[in-house]
Amino acid sequence: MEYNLMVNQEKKCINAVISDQHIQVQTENALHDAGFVNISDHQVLLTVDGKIFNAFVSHHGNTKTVAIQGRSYEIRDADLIEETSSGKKSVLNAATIVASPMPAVVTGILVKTGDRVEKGRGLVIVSAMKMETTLFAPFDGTISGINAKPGDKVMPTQILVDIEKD
Amino acid sequence: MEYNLMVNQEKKCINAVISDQHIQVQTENALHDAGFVNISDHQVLLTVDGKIFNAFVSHHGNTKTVAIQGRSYEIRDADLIEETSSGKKSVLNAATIVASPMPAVVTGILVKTGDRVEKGRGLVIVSAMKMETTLFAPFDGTISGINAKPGDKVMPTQILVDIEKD
Amino acid sequence: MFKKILIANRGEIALRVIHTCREMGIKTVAVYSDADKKAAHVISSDEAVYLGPSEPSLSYLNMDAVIAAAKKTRADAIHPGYGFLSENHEFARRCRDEDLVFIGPAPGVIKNLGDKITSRNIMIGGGVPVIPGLSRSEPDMAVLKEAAKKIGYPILVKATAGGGGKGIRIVHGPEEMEQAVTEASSEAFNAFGNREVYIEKFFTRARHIEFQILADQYGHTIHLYERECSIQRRHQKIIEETPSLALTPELREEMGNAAVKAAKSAHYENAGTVEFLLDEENRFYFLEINTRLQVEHPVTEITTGVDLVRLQIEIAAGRELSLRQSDIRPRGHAIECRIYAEDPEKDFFPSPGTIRFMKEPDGPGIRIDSGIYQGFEVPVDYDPILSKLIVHAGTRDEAVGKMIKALQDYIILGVKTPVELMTDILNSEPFRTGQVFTDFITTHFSDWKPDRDLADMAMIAFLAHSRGNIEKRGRTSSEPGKTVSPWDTLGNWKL
Amino acid sequence: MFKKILIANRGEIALRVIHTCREMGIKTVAVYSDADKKAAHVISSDEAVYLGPSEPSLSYLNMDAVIAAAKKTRADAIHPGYGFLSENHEFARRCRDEDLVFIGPAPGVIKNLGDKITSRNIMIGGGVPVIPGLSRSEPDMAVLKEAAKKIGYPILVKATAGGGGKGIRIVHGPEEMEQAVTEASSEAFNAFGNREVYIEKFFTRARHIEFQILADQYGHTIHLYERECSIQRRHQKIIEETPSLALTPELREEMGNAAVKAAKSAHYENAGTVEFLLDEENRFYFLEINTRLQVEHPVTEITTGVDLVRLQIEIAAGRELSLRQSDIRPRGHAIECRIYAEDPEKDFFPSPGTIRFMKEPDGPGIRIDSGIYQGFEVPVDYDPILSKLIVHAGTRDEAVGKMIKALQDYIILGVKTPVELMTDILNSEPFRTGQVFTDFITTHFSDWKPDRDLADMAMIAFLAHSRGNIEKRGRTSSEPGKTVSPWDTLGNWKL
Repeated sequence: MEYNLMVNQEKKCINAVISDQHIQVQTENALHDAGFVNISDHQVLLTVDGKIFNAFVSHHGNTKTVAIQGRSYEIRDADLIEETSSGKKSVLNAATIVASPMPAVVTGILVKTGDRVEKGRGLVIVSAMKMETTLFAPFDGTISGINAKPGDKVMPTQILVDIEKD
Repeated sequence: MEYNLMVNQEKKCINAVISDQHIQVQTENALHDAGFVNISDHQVLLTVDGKIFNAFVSHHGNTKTVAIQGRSYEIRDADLIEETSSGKKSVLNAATIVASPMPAVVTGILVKTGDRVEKGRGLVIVSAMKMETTLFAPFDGTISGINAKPGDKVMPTQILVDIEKD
Repeated sequence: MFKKILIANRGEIALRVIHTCREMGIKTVAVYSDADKKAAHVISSDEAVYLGPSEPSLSYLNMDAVIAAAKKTRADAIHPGYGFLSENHEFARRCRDEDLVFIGPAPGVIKNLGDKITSRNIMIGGGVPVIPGLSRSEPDMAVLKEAAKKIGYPILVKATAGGGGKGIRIVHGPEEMEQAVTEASSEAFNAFGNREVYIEKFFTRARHIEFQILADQYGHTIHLYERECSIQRRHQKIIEETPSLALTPELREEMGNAAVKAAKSAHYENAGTVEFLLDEENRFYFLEINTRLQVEHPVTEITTGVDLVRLQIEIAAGRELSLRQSDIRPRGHAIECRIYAEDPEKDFFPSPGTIRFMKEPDGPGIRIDSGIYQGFEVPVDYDPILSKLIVHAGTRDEAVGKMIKALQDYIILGVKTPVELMTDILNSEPFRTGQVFTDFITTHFSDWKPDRDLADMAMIAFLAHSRGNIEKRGRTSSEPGKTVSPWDTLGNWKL
Repeated sequence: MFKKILIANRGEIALRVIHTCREMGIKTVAVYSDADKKAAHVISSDEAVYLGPSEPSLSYLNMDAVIAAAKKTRADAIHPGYGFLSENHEFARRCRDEDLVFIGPAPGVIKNLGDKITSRNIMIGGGVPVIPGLSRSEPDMAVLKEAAKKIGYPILVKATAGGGGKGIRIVHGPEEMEQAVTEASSEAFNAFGNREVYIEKFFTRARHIEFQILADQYGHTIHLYERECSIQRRHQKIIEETPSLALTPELREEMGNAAVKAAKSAHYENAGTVEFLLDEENRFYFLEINTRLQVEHPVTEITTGVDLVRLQIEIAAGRELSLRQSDIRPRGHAIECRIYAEDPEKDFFPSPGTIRFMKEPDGPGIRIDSGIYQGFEVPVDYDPILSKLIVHAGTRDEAVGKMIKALQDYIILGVKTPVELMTDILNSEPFRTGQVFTDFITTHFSDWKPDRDLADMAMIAFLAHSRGNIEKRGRTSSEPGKTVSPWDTLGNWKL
């Protein structure tokens, strides 16, 4: 069976046959034969040619974080993502929106609706864990909406300022 | 509301009023007013008069183990127990049955069906974690059934030998 | 001895203090804000008092609320931890006025050492080497430039108040001086309400070496040797160790003596840290005294066998320090890694969130000072430190081996951490050979990306985990024997 | 140095060896039985080989299977841990024949020290004090009684082979001698296939004190001071500490020298333990040498700063011991509590089961050597040891305070453990004052019951937990906002 997985933003197409305690995977350049045991909800023990790979897994939404030997990978089912995200307001193109790079608290709004702004103009100041970051205008335009106020807790998916592009 | 709880084999009748983050409990000799926060599935934080009691909880069946300040308590809802256990083969009276005191492996059967046994006669040897224990006849009688064989893993609820009482 | 101590802090350092208090049979009072209702330090204390909203100025920095909490719970003393009110002389004074013992030096000492020019002059008076510079605020630009010329460029323009990298400019030549002074002065005024700046020599390649000191009320002052803290990001330490590879036994003794001299000159009492810069020619200069417990104090504890918090408490309670300098004999090598909620791939941006899964390393020679637990929501409102991982072994090589293993075994899912970066730092040639300077991260790891060579295994684990969880749901479903097919739930698999 | 080591063991000791191997960059091979497919030692190794069914004789004691596993994975050496094949001279010899390094002493040494009469005679030859007794098997009852009379009653009749408390009888007068010899001899034959017994003096009130030793292939032998192991249940140690309160510096030196002499007399190599009995008059007698790593080795490691497993591996690889006796300078006080799956309220009956919830203490001076994790099913087939909790502090009082706190913070739900009993032991007057003898538990804690004075809080927690979980189910239900009423699911509450 074919799986399309997104591994840290990179699309990987693999073929896998999965049974109760066994997975055979054909990737682009290797064939793996792995035994597996689910140790807990968050831990999978893989055995490949007698070698042990101990994987820790957590999931939030469709993405799973898999940590192996101290390295972590963000993995999601690419097909699943495309479908579920198609209905939502997409925030994929981070270069063209005004959003906090991390969960943060808004500490200042530097513009108001109707203001003309040039690319690079500071719009919003957010603070997280004692670190302040200024969010800049991604292009020239006019502020058509401000969706946050000082004190608000905001997430990276939230668009804080709407700009009508010139 | 009245609750009948079994706390380590001792029946306790208490009155409690429970809201979202608050419990008022009237026990036999005290009135407690406690705030609570569920920290996780296994942890409850109680605050009584500003004092913190950190409780760890696990449950198996109807019984919960509650550990507070390094002490642990086995608690169940007495009403619930009586109802659910009424339909099952009861093994409450441990003095009159032949069962292993702990999960164990049977290492020897010392009698066979039809044998006459006297109280105190060794019937079965079980072993757990390198410790061997002999199970004795609780009364005089005739062996009417043997429900285990060497190598079997047995639980404390399992009756290993049936004896027809004289 | 105190019966009850209020800990005016949160996170791992609050827990660190709670540990020792409990061992000493002293009751603890935690304080908390809205964001910290379920925080680990609250859970682990004997009593807890709510201070106010998450915003630090309304809770952990709110002196009235903290002192009221201590009064209400009848605490004898307040341990301030680090950060927040720990180096606030006004708070220390208010504690004293309210008949609460502030576990730290006297208010006047905190005040003097908090002002860079004052402390610099105290050190000069005590014969402790300071960085070549001007020990006064100088408004005349001509005088300033003249002094700078004598000292030699590059020059650091530095605000006399505050810290945290604010009000600081590097000047490479006289032509940059005027603008730098104006900017630094204005930034300092905005941040600390004080325009004063001064100048000193700037060292492009230096080590940050500090000495732990202990001083009681009876004039006994000792040092507990050094900590090498040169590995920093955004002017904040992330990896510390002791002993420092840069010090010869002679230099160590000389610096230790200077640290004791510095503490004595400032009439220091309780535990503190004397920070030095060590230049490439192994000359050392006084930087500042931190008048509190340091984040990295565990490496000192683990090598000297001393419980610094216990001694802080004993000293504050008026006990005489029974340890003498000759009793302090560090053993082996210790390293600490600070585990922050931040993303080293994205310029160390903070990464608050929920700890979805956590597994700590264990075994010999490993210590963890942690402020989190699985399920805890790391708030955006405070410092991003989650925990500290400390290892101790016979030699530096053994300690590095132990730390790498421990980092690999330290699983924190749900927030980003620099654990992978730290593994690579410890494995790197410059770290292995002790070539650590304050520019270490920018020089060697500015474009760091983790090595993702186990992606195939990760994908297999992804599939196995999905399969396993389906199995499990299948088993607990109402119809025994019937298992949900993975294909029903595992996305849009194509046949 | 070895590239790969197979660890012929399970549980916490297998993990202990894995820790050091990983720090040294040595690959590890775990072995496992059916019961241990998901065991912690398997999860933590680089490779794992299945040995056979859960029954020890078919897996962990199966020499063919273990050696085949080492061959298959191309391991250079085998670390036997403790128990299982660790003191089996035949296994050590087979390893050597198969060109595998057995990490332990030579087969002949293991054999000699495993036989009680042989080892006794070696010690007499080496001038090490032994328990007054007969250093031979004596079939003539008259000679035996004559000897017993000289030694003085009570007398211990003891099988020359084996151990584990089998083939042992206490004799209080000549009239009991004949039956005791017959019984012990028969029991020994059934257990070890060897009828031989001998007699020695029995001490009703004694301490069990042992010395850690290290010896390399080049004749350097040192000791790493003592461990006090008198607190036992069913002849098995449960709490150990170092230093022992019973030893004066002179006696410590004398016993340490005797331990080194004992090891040298036996041509001992690698790490081992010389066990002594210390009677009420502070006379000490050789008991036996354990030719392996001891369960309680961590208290020695934590006070001396030495990694015993690393040294075991280095010695086995032919390295010279660089430590000299004067390098060993123990610091502070260490205590270990063994956490068994057993019920101290029911005569220490084993308590296998699933670890439903687990939370380990952390913070300064705490070490945990653990073989379990949350969700692990503790098998009925093996020794009930789950983990070991070790603390280290400046003084004994501080260590006791730390251990009590750590025990209170060590939550293991799902199986019974002696954690509560241990808290009470550490709090008890006889323990505090160091009055520890091998009869400690029977004398002071035979009818022990936990103090259940927080039953009210426990009931409140029970109700709160039920309520909380219902809330949670409510929140994740398909209809947002609608919460299942607690009364629907929380049993038959009466209004």
